[in-house]
Amino acid sequence: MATRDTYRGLYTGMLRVATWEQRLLRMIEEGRTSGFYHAGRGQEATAVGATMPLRRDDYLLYDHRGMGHAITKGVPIDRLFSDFLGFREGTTGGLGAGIVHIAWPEAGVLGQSGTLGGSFPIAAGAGLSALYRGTDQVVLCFFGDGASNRGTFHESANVAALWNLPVIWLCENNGYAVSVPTAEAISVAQISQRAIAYDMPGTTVDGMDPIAVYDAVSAAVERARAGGGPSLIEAMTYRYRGHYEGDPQTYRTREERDEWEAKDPLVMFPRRLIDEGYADEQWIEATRISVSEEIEAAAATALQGSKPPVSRIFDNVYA
Amino acid sequence: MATRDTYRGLYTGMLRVATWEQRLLRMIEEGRTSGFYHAGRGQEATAVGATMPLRRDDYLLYDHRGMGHAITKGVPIDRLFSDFLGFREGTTGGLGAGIVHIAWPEAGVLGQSGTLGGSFPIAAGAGLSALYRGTDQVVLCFFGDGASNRGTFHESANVAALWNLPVIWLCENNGYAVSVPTAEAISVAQISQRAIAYDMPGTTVDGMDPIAVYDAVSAAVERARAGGGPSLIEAMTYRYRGHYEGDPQTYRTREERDEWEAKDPLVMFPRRLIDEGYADEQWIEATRISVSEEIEAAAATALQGSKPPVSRIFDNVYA
Amino acid sequence: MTVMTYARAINRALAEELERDADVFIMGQDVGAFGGAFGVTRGLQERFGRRRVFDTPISENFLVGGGVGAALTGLRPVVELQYADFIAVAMDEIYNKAAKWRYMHGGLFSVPLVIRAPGGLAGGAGPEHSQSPEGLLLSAAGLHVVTPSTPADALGLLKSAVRSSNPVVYIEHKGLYGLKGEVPDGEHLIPIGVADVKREGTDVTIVAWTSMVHRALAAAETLAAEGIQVEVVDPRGVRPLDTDTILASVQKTGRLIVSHEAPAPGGAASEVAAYVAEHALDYLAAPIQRVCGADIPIPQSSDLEQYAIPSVDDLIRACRSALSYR
Amino acid sequence: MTVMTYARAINRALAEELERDADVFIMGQDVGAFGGAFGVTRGLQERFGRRRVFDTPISENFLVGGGVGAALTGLRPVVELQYADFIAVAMDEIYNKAAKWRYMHGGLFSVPLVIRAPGGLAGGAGPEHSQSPEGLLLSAAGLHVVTPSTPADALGLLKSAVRSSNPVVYIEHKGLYGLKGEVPDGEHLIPIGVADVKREGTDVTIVAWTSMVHRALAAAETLAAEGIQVEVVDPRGVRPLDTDTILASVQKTGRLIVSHEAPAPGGAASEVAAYVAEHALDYLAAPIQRVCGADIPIPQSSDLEQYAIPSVDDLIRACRSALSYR
Ligand SMILES: Cc1ncc(C[n+]2csc(CCOP(=O)(O)OP(=O)(O)O)c2C)c(N)n1
Ligand SMILES: Cc1ncc(C[n+]2csc(CCOP(=O)(O)OP(=O)(O)O)c2C)c(N)n1
Ligand SMILES: [Mg+2]
Ligand SMILES: [Mg+2]
Repeated sequence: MATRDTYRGLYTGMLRVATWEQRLLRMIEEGRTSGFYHAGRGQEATAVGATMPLRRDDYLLYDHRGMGHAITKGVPIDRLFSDFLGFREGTTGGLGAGIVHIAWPEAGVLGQSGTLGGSFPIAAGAGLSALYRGTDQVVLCFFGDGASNRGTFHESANVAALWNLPVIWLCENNGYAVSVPTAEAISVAQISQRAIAYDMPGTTVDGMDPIAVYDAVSAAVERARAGGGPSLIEAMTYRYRGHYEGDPQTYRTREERDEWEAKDPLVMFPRRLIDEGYADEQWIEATRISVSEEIEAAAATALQGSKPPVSRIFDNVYA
Repeated sequence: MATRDTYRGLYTGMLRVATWEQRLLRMIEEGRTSGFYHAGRGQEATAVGATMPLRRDDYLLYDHRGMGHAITKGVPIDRLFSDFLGFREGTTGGLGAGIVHIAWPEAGVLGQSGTLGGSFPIAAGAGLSALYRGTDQVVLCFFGDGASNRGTFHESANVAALWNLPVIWLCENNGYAVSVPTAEAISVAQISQRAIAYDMPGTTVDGMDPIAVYDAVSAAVERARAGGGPSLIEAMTYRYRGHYEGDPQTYRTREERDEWEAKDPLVMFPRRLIDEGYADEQWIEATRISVSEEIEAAAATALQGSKPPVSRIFDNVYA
Repeated sequence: MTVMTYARAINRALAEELERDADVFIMGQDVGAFGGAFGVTRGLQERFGRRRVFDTPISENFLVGGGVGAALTGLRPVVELQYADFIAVAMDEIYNKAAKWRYMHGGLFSVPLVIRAPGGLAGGAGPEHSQSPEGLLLSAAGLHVVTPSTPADALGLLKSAVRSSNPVVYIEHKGLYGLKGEVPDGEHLIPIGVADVKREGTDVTIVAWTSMVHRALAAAETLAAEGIQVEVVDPRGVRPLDTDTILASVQKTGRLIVSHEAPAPGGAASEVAAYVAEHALDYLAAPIQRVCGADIPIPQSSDLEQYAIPSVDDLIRACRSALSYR
Repeated sequence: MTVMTYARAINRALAEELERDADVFIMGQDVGAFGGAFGVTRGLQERFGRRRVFDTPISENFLVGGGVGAALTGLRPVVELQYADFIAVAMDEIYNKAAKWRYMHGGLFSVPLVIRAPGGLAGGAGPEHSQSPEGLLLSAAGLHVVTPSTPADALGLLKSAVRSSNPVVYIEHKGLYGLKGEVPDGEHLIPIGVADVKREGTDVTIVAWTSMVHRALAAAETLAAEGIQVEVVDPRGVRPLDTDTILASVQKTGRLIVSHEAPAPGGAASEVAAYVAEHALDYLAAPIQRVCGADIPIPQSSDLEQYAIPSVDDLIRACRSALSYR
C-alpha cells in the first residue's frame, strides 16, 4: 500500500523529527530550556510510521518519548520550540514544556498525560465520541512498554473492544522503562499477546522499519474507520539516548546499543529508498538540506519569541 | 483426586453455607440486622469447592457475594452472625457487617475490599509475602465477572505471573454485575481467556459442580505451592436471589432462573452422592439435621450477644 | 412549583438536559434499563435510547477518563460513579486529568464533564460506601464541586453543571433521595459557586452542606423557640466557595459554626474556618467551631454510623456554647 | 554528628532498617540497581540483594495495594512512588485500603507499610510531577503522614515510619535532596506527630512544612535584623498534627502565618488555621494568614513555577503585615 510518496514522506518525516530534536538538544545544552526532555532518537520509524496514516481530523494521544508523533500529526515546529523555550508563542502559551503537554486541537493532537497510562481512558473516550458523533475519525494512542502495565490499559482496552471503538493502541516497546528491562516488568514475551485478552487483533512489528509500522497502522486505521474496532500494535524499537538527558545508562551495554544503532532508520531507510528506486542520492541530499533549513528557520522564529508575564500562570485554569 | 471424604465434605460445606445464609435472611426479615447483604444462594459449589482445597494457613480474600468462602475457610459461624447483628462478639467487634469486612487472621481470612477490585493487589502482595518468607502458603482471591474489569486485575495478574506468585485468581462468573450482563461488559467470551495475556494457565469450569471446582483449584494450589505461579480459574455459576435483597431483578427472565435452578448444587449434588455411592439417604438426612442444629446453635449463641458501646467506633483506628 | 423528591429532581435535570442538547449523554454502571443503583436514572434509557444512556463495565478509571476524552472532543458526558467513595478509585482521572487538562495544555481545550457521585450515610453501607469526599477535591484547581441539599438545588445545580464548560463533580447525598421539596416548574438554573441562605438569623451562623443543612435547620427551629436566631448558610458546593456570603453572615452574627458529615481534617469546614480567621477575625465574638464527622472511618453498623456524624443536638450545643462564650 | 545530604539521610535510614529487620523490604520503579529516579536508593540492592530491594512494573495500584497485602501478612514493606503526585493514581489503595483495612476489619490486622513519595517543585517537572499532595491525606484516618525538612528529620522520621505498626506516607521534598545538614551518628529516631520548633521567637509564629521551613528561616533571619523575632514551627507531618506545639507558639506570639507549597484550599495550612481559630482565638492579635501556593495547577516552565509557591518575601511581607495590624 505504500507508494513512492509514502516512502519519501516517511523519510522526510523522520528527518524532520530527528533534526528538530537535534536542534532542541542544542537549545538544552545552551541552557535555553530547562524542561525535562525524553529524547526520541532511534524511535523515529515508529513515531512517524504510525502517525503518517492518520487524517488531520483523527485524534492523537502521544507519549513522553520524543515529539515525533506530535510533529508528524501537525504541531507547528516553531511553536514546539517555543514551548520548550517557555515562550508565549508555544502551544501552551508560555507555560513551558518538558515531560508533556503540547497540544494542537486543529490537527487532532489531544495532548498527553504526565501520569503514564492516563491517556488510555482518554483515548477510549475520544473513540467513543467519534462513534457517538457518527464520524469516521480514529484515535491513535501511543504508550511505552512500561506504561502497558498500568491498570488503565485493561479498562480502556476492554471497553474499546466491547464497543468496537476506533482506537489504535500503539505500543513503542523500546525494551526499557527507565532502567527496568521489559523482561523484568512484563509477564509475556510480546505485549501484543495481550490483545487476545480483549478479542482484538494484536501484532508485533519491526519498529525500526517505517514501512512495516506504516502498513500495520494503515490496516488498523482502515479497519477502525470501517467500524471494525480497535487494534493493538507493538513496535519493537530502541532509544539511542538515555531515558532523560543525563541518564547514566548503567542498565545497558554498549554492545546492545551498537546492535540497535546498526538499524538506525535514519541511516538504513535512505539507503533502502535508493536501493528500491524510490529516490536517488540527489533527492536525499536535497531533502536533508530543505529539512535543515526548515528546522533552522523554525528555531530562528521561535528564538525571537518572548517569555510571558508572570500573570500567565493564572490564565486558563477555568474556561 | 476427590475422595469419599471430599464428596461428603463438599456437601456438608455447601449445606452449612446455605443453611447459614437462610438463617441470616430470617434475621434480616426480622429486622435484626440492617447490613446490606448480597446473597450467595446458588453459588455454593463455587465458593465451597474452591475454598476446600486450602490449608488453614493459606490466605483468602473473599468477595461480597455470600459468605461461603469465609465460612469454609474457618470463620466461626456464630461470630459471623454476630457481625451481621452488629454485636461485639462479631469478628469486627461490633462495627457491623454487610457489604464486607469480616476477617479471621488465624484461618488466613484476610478480609475483603468494598471497592471492587481492591483485593487484587492485596492478594498479589500476600503472595509476594509468602514467597519472601519462604513458606509454601497460597492465596485464593475471589472476584466477580464485573470486578474482572477493574484495572487492578491487570496490574496484579501481571506481577503474579512475572514473579511466579502463589495466587489463585478465582472468578465467580454469575452472568451479571448487578443488572449488567457479562456480554455487555466484557469483550471476551470467557474471562479465563484473559490468562493468556499474562502467560498463566486459565480455565473455565462448571461452577455448579463442586467437584469440578475442587479439582481445578486443587491442581492450581498444588502448582502454586510447588513454585509454579498463579492461575486464573473462571467458574460459571448463577445467583438465585437478587444482587441485593430487594433487587427488582428486571434484567433477567424467570426462564433463565429456572434453567439455572435446575442445576442447584444443593439438590443435584446429594443425588450424585447417592448415585455414585459416596453416601446414602440416611447420611444425607443425618447431615442435614446436624448442620441445622449447628447453625441453630450458632444463631442462638450469637443472639445472646450484645451491642458495643458507642465508644467502640473510636477503637482500632490506629494500632 | 411542584413538589418532588430530590432523586426525582436529579432525574428531571438529566431528562431536560438530554432533551435540550444532543451532545449530552449518560454513562455509568446500571444507569441504563435498570435505572441506577438508587433509581435516579430510571426511565432515561427508555426515553432517550441506548446511544444516549448506557451501562459501562466496572471500570471507574475509564468512566472518568473516558468522560474526559469525550468532553475534549465535543461532547458533554455525565458519568455516574455508583458511590462517591469511588472518587478515590478514579482520583488521577479526576484530579490530574479532568481538572488540569485544560490548564496544562495551554487552555486549548475545555472539559465539559459532569461526574455524579452519591455521598453520605445510607444506613449501614460501611466505610467505603458512605463517605462525603468533597474535601479531597478542595485543591483541585480547574474543577468545580457542587453539593445540593434540596430538590430545587439538585435540579438547578445539575442543569448548570451540564451546561458548564468546566468539569463539575456533583455530589448528591444518598440519604436525601427521598426528601421532598418544592421545585420551580420552568427552566431552573442555579449558578455554580453561589451560596444560599437557607434561613436568616442574627445571632449565630451555621455554614452546612447537604444533610447537615437539614440538621442545622432543625437546630435553628429548636433554638428559635428560645429566641436565638440562627442563620443557616448552604454554600451548595466547596469549589468555588462563596466566601462573600459566608463573610457577610459572620460579620452580621459574629459567631460561626461549620458543619458537614465528613471529618473536620481536610474538610471544607476547615477551609471556611481558615478563610474567616483570615478575613473576619475582628467580627468574631466567639471561637469558630467545626461540628463535623468523627475523625474515623465510618463504621458499618447502621446504629453506630450515626455517631460518626454530627447530630442536631451537637449543633444546638455548639450554638449555645458560642452564645455563652465569655 | 556527621554532615550529610537529605537524600543520603534517607538512604541511610533505609539501609539501617533493612539491616535491623529482615522483614523490611523495598520495592518500586527503578529502586534496584539503578538506585532510584533521584538516586535515593543507590547501593541498597547491591548491599541487600534482589530479594530485599527490587524493581516493580509501572503499576502503582499494585505497588501500594501489594504493600498492604505484604504488611497484613507479617512484612514491613517500604514502597516508593516515583513522584508524590502518583498518590492520586493509587488513592483507593492508600485512602480506602492502607488507611482503613485495620479499622474496618475490627482491628484484627495492623498495616506496617511505608509509602515514600517525593513531592514539591523540581525545576520544571510540571503539573503532574511537582505537587505537594499531603493535604489529600488529611482526612485519611488510620494513616500517618510525615514530611521531613532536614537531613536529621529525614533520617529519624523514616526510621520511625518503618518501625510503626501503622501505614505511614513519607513525603520527601525533591528540592531538598541536595540539602546538607548535621545528622546524629547513632540510632536516631524521631517520633511521628511531634513538631519541631526550628527557631524560637516571640513576635510571630510561622508554621511551615518542608521547603517552606527554609524560606521561613530565611525570612526570620532577615526580620531579626529589624528586631522582629519569628518563631518557626515545623510540624514534620500533617497527620497526626502536633496541635499542642502550634497552640503554645501562637499563645506566645499572638500572630500566626501558615505556609506550604501546596495551595491553601484543602491544605494542611487550613487545618492549622481552623484549629487555632477554634482553640486560641483570644490570643490572636492579628488575622491568621495562609501563605501558600497559588490556587492553580503548577506551570511546567521552571521560571514560572517559582511564582506558584510562596517566596521568602511573601513570608516577610506577611510577618510585617501581622505585626502592623491595627
Ligand atoms: C503513573 C506513572 N508512574 C511512573 C511515572 C514515571 N515515569 C515516567 S517515564 C517512565 C518510564 C516509562 O517507560 P515506557 O512506558 O517504557 O516509556 P519509555 O520511557 O521507554 O519511552 C516512568 C517510570 C509516571 N510518569 N507515571
Ligand atoms: C470499584 C467499585 N465499583 C462499583 C461498585 C458497586 N458494586 C458493588 S457489587 C457490584 C456488582 C459486582 O458484580 P460482580 O463482580 O459480577 O459480582 P456479583 O455481584 O455478580 O457477585 C457493583 C457494581 C463497587 N463496590 N466498587
Ligand atoms: Mg520503554
Ligand atoms: Mg457477577
